[in-house]
Amino acid sequence: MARSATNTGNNVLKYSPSFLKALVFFLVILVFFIPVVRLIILSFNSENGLSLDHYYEVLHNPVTWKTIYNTFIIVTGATLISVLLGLLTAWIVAYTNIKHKKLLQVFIFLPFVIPSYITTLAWTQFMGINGPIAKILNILPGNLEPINLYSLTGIILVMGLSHYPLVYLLTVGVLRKIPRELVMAANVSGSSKFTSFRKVTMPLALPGIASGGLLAFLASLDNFGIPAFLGIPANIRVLSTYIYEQIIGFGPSAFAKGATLSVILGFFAIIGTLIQWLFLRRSKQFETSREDKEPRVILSKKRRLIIEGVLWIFLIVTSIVPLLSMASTSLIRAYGLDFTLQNLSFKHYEFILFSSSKAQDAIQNSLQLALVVTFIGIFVGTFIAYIRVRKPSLFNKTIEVIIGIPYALPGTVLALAMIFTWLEPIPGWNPGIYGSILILYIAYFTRFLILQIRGSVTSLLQIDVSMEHAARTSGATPYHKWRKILIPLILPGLLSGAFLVFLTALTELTVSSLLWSSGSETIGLVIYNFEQAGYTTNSTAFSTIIVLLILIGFSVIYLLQKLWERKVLQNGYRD
Amino acid sequence: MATEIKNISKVFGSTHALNSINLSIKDGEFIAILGPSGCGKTTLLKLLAGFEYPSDGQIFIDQQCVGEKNNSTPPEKRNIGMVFQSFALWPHMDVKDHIKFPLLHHRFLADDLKNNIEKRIEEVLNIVELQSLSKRMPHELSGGQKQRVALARAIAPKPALLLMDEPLSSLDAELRMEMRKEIQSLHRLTGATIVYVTHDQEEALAMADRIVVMNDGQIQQVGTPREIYYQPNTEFVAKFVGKANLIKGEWINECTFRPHDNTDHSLWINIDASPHLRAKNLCPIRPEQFTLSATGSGIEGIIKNVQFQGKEIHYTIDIGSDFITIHEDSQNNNFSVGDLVTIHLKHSEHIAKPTLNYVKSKNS
Amino acid sequence: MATEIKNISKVFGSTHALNSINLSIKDGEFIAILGPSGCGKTTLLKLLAGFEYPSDGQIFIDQQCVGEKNNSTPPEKRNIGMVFQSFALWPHMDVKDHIKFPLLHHRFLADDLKNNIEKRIEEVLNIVELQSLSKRMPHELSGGQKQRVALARAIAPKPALLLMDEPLSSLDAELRMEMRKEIQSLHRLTGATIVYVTHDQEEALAMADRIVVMNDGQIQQVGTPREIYYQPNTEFVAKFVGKANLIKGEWINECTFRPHDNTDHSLWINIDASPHLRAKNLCPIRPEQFTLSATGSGIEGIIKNVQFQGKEIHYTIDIGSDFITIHEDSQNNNFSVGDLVTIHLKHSEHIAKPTLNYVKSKNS
Amino acid sequence: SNSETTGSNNNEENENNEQANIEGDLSFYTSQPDEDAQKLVDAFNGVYPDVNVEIFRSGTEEVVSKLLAENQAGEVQADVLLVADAVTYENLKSEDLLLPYKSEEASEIPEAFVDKDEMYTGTKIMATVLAVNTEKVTDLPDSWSVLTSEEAKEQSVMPSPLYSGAAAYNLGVLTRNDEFKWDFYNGLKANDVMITEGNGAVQQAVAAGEKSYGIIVDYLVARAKAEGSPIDLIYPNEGVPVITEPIAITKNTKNEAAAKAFVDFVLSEEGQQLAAEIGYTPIRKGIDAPEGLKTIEELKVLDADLSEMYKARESDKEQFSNLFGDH
Ligand SMILES: Nc1ncnc2c1ncn2[C@@H]1O[C@H](COP(=O)(O)OP(=O)(O)OP(=O)(O)O)[C@@H](O)[C@H]1O
Ligand SMILES: Nc1ncnc2c1ncn2[C@@H]1O[C@H](COP(=O)(O)OP(=O)(O)OP(=O)(O)O)[C@@H](O)[C@H]1O
Ligand SMILES: [Mg+2]
Ligand SMILES: [Mg+2]
Repeated sequence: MARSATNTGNNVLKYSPSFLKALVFFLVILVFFIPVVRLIILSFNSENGLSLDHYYEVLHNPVTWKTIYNTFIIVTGATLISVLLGLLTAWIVAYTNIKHKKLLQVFIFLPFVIPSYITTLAWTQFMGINGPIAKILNILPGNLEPINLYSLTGIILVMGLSHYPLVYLLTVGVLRKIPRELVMAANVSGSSKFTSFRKVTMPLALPGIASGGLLAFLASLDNFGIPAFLGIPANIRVLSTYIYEQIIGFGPSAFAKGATLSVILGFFAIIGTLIQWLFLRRSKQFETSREDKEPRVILSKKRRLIIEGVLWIFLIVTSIVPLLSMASTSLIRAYGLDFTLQNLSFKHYEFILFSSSKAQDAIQNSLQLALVVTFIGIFVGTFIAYIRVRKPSLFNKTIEVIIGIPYALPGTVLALAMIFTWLEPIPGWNPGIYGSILILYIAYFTRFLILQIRGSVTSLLQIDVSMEHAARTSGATPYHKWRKILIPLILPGLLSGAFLVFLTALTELTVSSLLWSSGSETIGLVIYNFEQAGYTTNSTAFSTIIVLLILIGFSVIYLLQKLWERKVLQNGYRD
Repeated sequence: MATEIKNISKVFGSTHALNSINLSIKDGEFIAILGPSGCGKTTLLKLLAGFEYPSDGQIFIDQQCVGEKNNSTPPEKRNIGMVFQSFALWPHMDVKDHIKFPLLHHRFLADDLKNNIEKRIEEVLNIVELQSLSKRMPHELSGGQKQRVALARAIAPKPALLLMDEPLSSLDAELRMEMRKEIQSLHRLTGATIVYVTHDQEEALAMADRIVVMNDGQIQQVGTPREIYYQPNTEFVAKFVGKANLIKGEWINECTFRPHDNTDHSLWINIDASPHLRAKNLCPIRPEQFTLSATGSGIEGIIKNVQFQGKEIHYTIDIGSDFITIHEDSQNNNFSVGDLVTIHLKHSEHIAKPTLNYVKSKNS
Repeated sequence: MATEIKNISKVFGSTHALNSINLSIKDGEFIAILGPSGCGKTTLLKLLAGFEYPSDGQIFIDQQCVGEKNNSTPPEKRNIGMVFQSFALWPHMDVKDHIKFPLLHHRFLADDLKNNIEKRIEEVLNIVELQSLSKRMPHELSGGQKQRVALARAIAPKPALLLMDEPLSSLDAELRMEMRKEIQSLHRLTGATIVYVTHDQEEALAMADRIVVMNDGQIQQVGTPREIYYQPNTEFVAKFVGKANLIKGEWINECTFRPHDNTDHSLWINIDASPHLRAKNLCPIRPEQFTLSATGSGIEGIIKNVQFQGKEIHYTIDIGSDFITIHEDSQNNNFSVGDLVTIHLKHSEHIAKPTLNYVKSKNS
Repeated sequence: SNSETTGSNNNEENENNEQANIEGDLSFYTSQPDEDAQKLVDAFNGVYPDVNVEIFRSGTEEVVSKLLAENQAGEVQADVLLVADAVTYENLKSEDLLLPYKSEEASEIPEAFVDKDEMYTGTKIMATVLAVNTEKVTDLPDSWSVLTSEEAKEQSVMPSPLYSGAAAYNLGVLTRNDEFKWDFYNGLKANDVMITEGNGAVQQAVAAGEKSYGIIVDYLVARAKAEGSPIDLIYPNEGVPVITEPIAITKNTKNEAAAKAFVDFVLSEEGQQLAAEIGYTPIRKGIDAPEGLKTIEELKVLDADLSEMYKARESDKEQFSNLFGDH
């Protein structure tokens, strides 16, 4: 990191009230460190005290190595796909003059809110022997067959497609903030558009790409749904599914083995974080950073239409098809019937909207959970991000690593770790946090804070320290410096992070499914319940309602933004 | 590269940054664009580079139209180099990488450079005196060092058209002098066409084959340094380039002027001014053409401001109807603020008429 | 605010940006810091502002230690304003907001300003001539306009200590002159202490009460403009401030010099130089103290470079052992590159001895 | 006092007395679908309004993990536990987590489904059956062997014993039955059976016609069929493995009285009637099975020794994993 940043960063800590520093420190230890440590201790726990028995056993099992190999291939492959797609879409949206960017953006986010089993299901149908791809390939000459999704390739593909919005979201703002003169300078130096991209735009967008890539990487590590759906039929294990197998196993060492594997998975997470640091090593702030929304690449009409066409087809396949398949399932009288007029019915919607009080409670609970966690996350996450960026000491870096781990752990493991930590935070004393909805707040916070931190870090990495200096020589207190200078400047990244926290918290399932208690059911749980009870149609109806609500939310925000812009433009001098 | 700018306008929202500019630049020429802050210099340069589209008009390079409304050859396909006013250094590359970049990518790079990239890097580092800083990152450089990196990057590939936007503004006088010489010798050696934006009239006068004086998005005058300096076509040029005082009075004939405020109503003879100024009954006299005395006849006034400038002292004198600026040798008698003084033309009452002929500029 | 800098050093990695600097600035003084690119001017300013910690030494403001290793009063608690070399404008605020910001937040704001914020904004906009651009965003401004916004923001709250890092470098001569006057009158009216970084010796000479000449992280000389100009203490100061030629020869006595290369071995009398230079057998002669002729006795040489500068022409002359720079009035005979010339001291053989006494600088 | 708590006893006074004593919080961990659990609790509250029952519901595996984690972290929070299969309870029993309790109502329940140590009692019958897609299979089979026949090549689907406790139970039972042994699984493997994570995916695959045959718990099929999905269930004539969703009280329960009352209620006639209404085969003799399902008397049950199955669970899974592993 920049030496100058190190030097100037000292001030930050020095002048922020020291209790704040202590508080954050304490919070991080309590919330993030202890569960991870409990897990590590558990992995050393054996009948004869602390020992390396489980590691010995696990590492001597060829299955473990096969699993690690699979995990490595899948996570790497999926991350690469996510980064490529995320960067490409972000580049197109940020720089070209294609139309309907806002709408495109909504469809890019959709895979994020549609439950992953639905996306996966839609994909298997799409790629299946009777699916449209097979039919198209049949027409074509040659013996082409659609990709078998129940395979490593299939898992990589679906996972990559599910996580690219993470990269997109964190990159698009960064791209817009790269001063166009830096790319102009490359162009007058004679480099082609592509070389300029590779040598200037890409490295400068690294804060976003690396952050997004890291999140995609961690999300792929923890993902259970996709490898379970596609991997179990193909007998492909990854760490997350293997850990689950261990945990539900019988015998006293079940948890310990699960914990041991979780520690191994944690290593992956740490390695991912380290690689990300490597990428960020040379990244430096630019002097000014403004979200420049004017297109930089003016495509001719023909080219523009081609790119728009390709992009929309891609989005139709990745977002709209799963959405439609979900919606059509929810409209059918009974699962498995053909989608014909006489089979259509709104009864599932009627049930969800009018008969099931659980569904409404769940929406309320999840909204509340997501909002509160997002809100607190914005403050804590941005604060930690700030310290991390301005004072990248070893301690602060370690904190970053630890905070990332809960996001990478399979939900079940994290939930168990939460039980270990919060049932009796001090042995013999049960404060009643576990067993109330409070535990969900804490668990979500623990799991998703990293999303906020990445969003904020990404933005802060682009703010030159002179912006702050100028505020301070103008006499601004830290409060005003944040409110009037830093927050407005990092807002896009900050909101991206908050947006990710909100959406993931809203539909979270795996952690909640072990930690919820009466009265605290969440959206994810209700969907899961319907699913387990065999009411697929109800679960899809509920999912559709949630997606629709989110879409309505998007539209409202969009309209408000429009209104606000209009007001500003009316009052402003611009025409 | 011969460049022809035809009737170019550029509008940002409601701001007219450029207003029907016409200019032709000959192959190998060194053109300085001189004008006050915000007059459109950078905008013009960006149009030449191909970063912006003209709102109207056309740009031809070697007879080829490279820029018009909605159509423009991209910068990387023009044989150019550019120094940005804001430096535009890449935060992730060190000094050496900045210089290497165009050497690796410039499409019109001569073979001898292509084969000796390391040598050329050394050469350019030497020119800008950054040898010892070649491994520094931009944020570890001072303002002037950054500007030199920007300069080095632009000149490294020896482009046919070199666009420079105030490339020396952050450098001290001595270094600036050296860089000027380097740029001039680069110009001589490579025969590149140079378009050099500056707000510093000395720089323009010293370096350029021709100067384009701009104001408010319009060209005021185009001409050689001497033309611009001795025969300003407009009040603006007279003031901006020669810092001239525009004295009110009457023109008796083409070279005789009677200033209004002269106490003894004497005439100034052998004076030269453009028809435009004569028509306005103004006579441009530069600060160093005047001299001050405590007594005697001439224009009377009170000293309002004194600035020590080393070899000179700059006085601002209130003559009632106007303020007049005078530069006196600092070795001469010194006056102080508030002193009552008389202003005379130096060299008795005449000014040597320059030998060159009066050239009417194409654009004004 | 009286400021005392004691033995300050600043190290970045392996670069010694500042080397045991000692300086005391009196309350209300206007100090110019002058030095070549990369000499540590900005670094010194940042230490005064409180953004950087000294690696060694202490800074006192009004007898209070505000900065030492690992401990420093934050900038917002110092009564300061600062113009950044890189402008540091906030991309999300328009021009007016930039000026308003310190008026809303500066802790030491006088009550009359606090109660008349809008009026003050208008005032400051007028000073920097940006009235018509008050609603523009930074990216819609030209380089010079940005710099003026940075200036406006710093002066708006009338801070007790105003730190300016090359605040006028992007402005044209005329505007720069006006801004200089504005800054001077601001200094007079508010009695603020000003530390003004510049690489332009004319600016320093014209504005400052005292000038600090720096080179390579060290202070070379501190003194009034006239001291610095007429009595440079070191070779560096002589060259940098006076652009002086350091002529080799022998000192016959304190004010008589025999140059080596003079063809007629005549003496230069009534010459003044610091003991340091005399000890080195060097005589500093500024370019305008020389004059050229085609014949006659003096130092002979060949013209290597001619630069037209409007009222002057700058010649570089190769005298075999050295290069000599001479500024001639452009109205005089013109020489061209390659001409054989003879160099004389102007004003027959003597130079008026300045009336002030020789003051030994504290730091050299 | 046990006699007083029988659900069939309609003595108002007694009941009122009883309710006065039974109150407080009761934490109920279950793997029953949420709605069903809620109905059960509502009905229980109809009798014991002063007991505040807190439900935690999740998959059997999750519930057990949670319970074990609580145990390790300090103390188990659950009072009553109701999850899928008896083998799981054998596991909990060996961890010493259960409270022995012999409910009066248990006398009406087939002995095979009551733990001999009185730690847990079955509450309903869930048979694992053969499901078929009625659009793809017109000729309904009557034997498990159809799955290993040519017809079912690449056309069958089953849940993975590695992820589903119920499937692991079936694995244990079938491999210990002479008619099946490991040969059955070898045959499935040879026929390229698709293995899914759980029963839900099996139901979807068969209902959607992606596969023709599935191995799956009966009530899911019955429900889907009742809704109108093109799916049907078959009880093969070799018999079916059944799981009984046993109920048990945890050892450290803080409200033993309420816990016992709850267990009694579930096993009582009223409780069993409710189960039937919801759509499960009741375990108590003499109560009709819901439409489309067979009663316990009609069923041919395949079973095996529980404690043996418990001990062999991990090795069974491993063997399964090895069998299907070398794809
Ligand atoms: N993007 C923009 N939007 C609106 N106005 C702009 C924009 N860019 C430049 N301008 C305006 O156009 C005019 C010309 O700007 P330009 O940058 O060419 O000036 P300049 O001659 O380079 O000045 P300077 O010497 O100060 O750099 C200025 O008044 C500036 O404010
Ligand atoms: N962060 C840094 N890391 C390493 N070296 C630095 C850093 N900042 C400044 N320097 C070096 O310290 C020296 C002094 O820098 P400073 O910015 O003070 O120069 P300056 O006098 O302001 O020059 P200029 O007139 O060019 O702006 C320079 O050589 C510069 O390269
Ligand atoms: Mg400009
Ligand atoms: Mg500087």
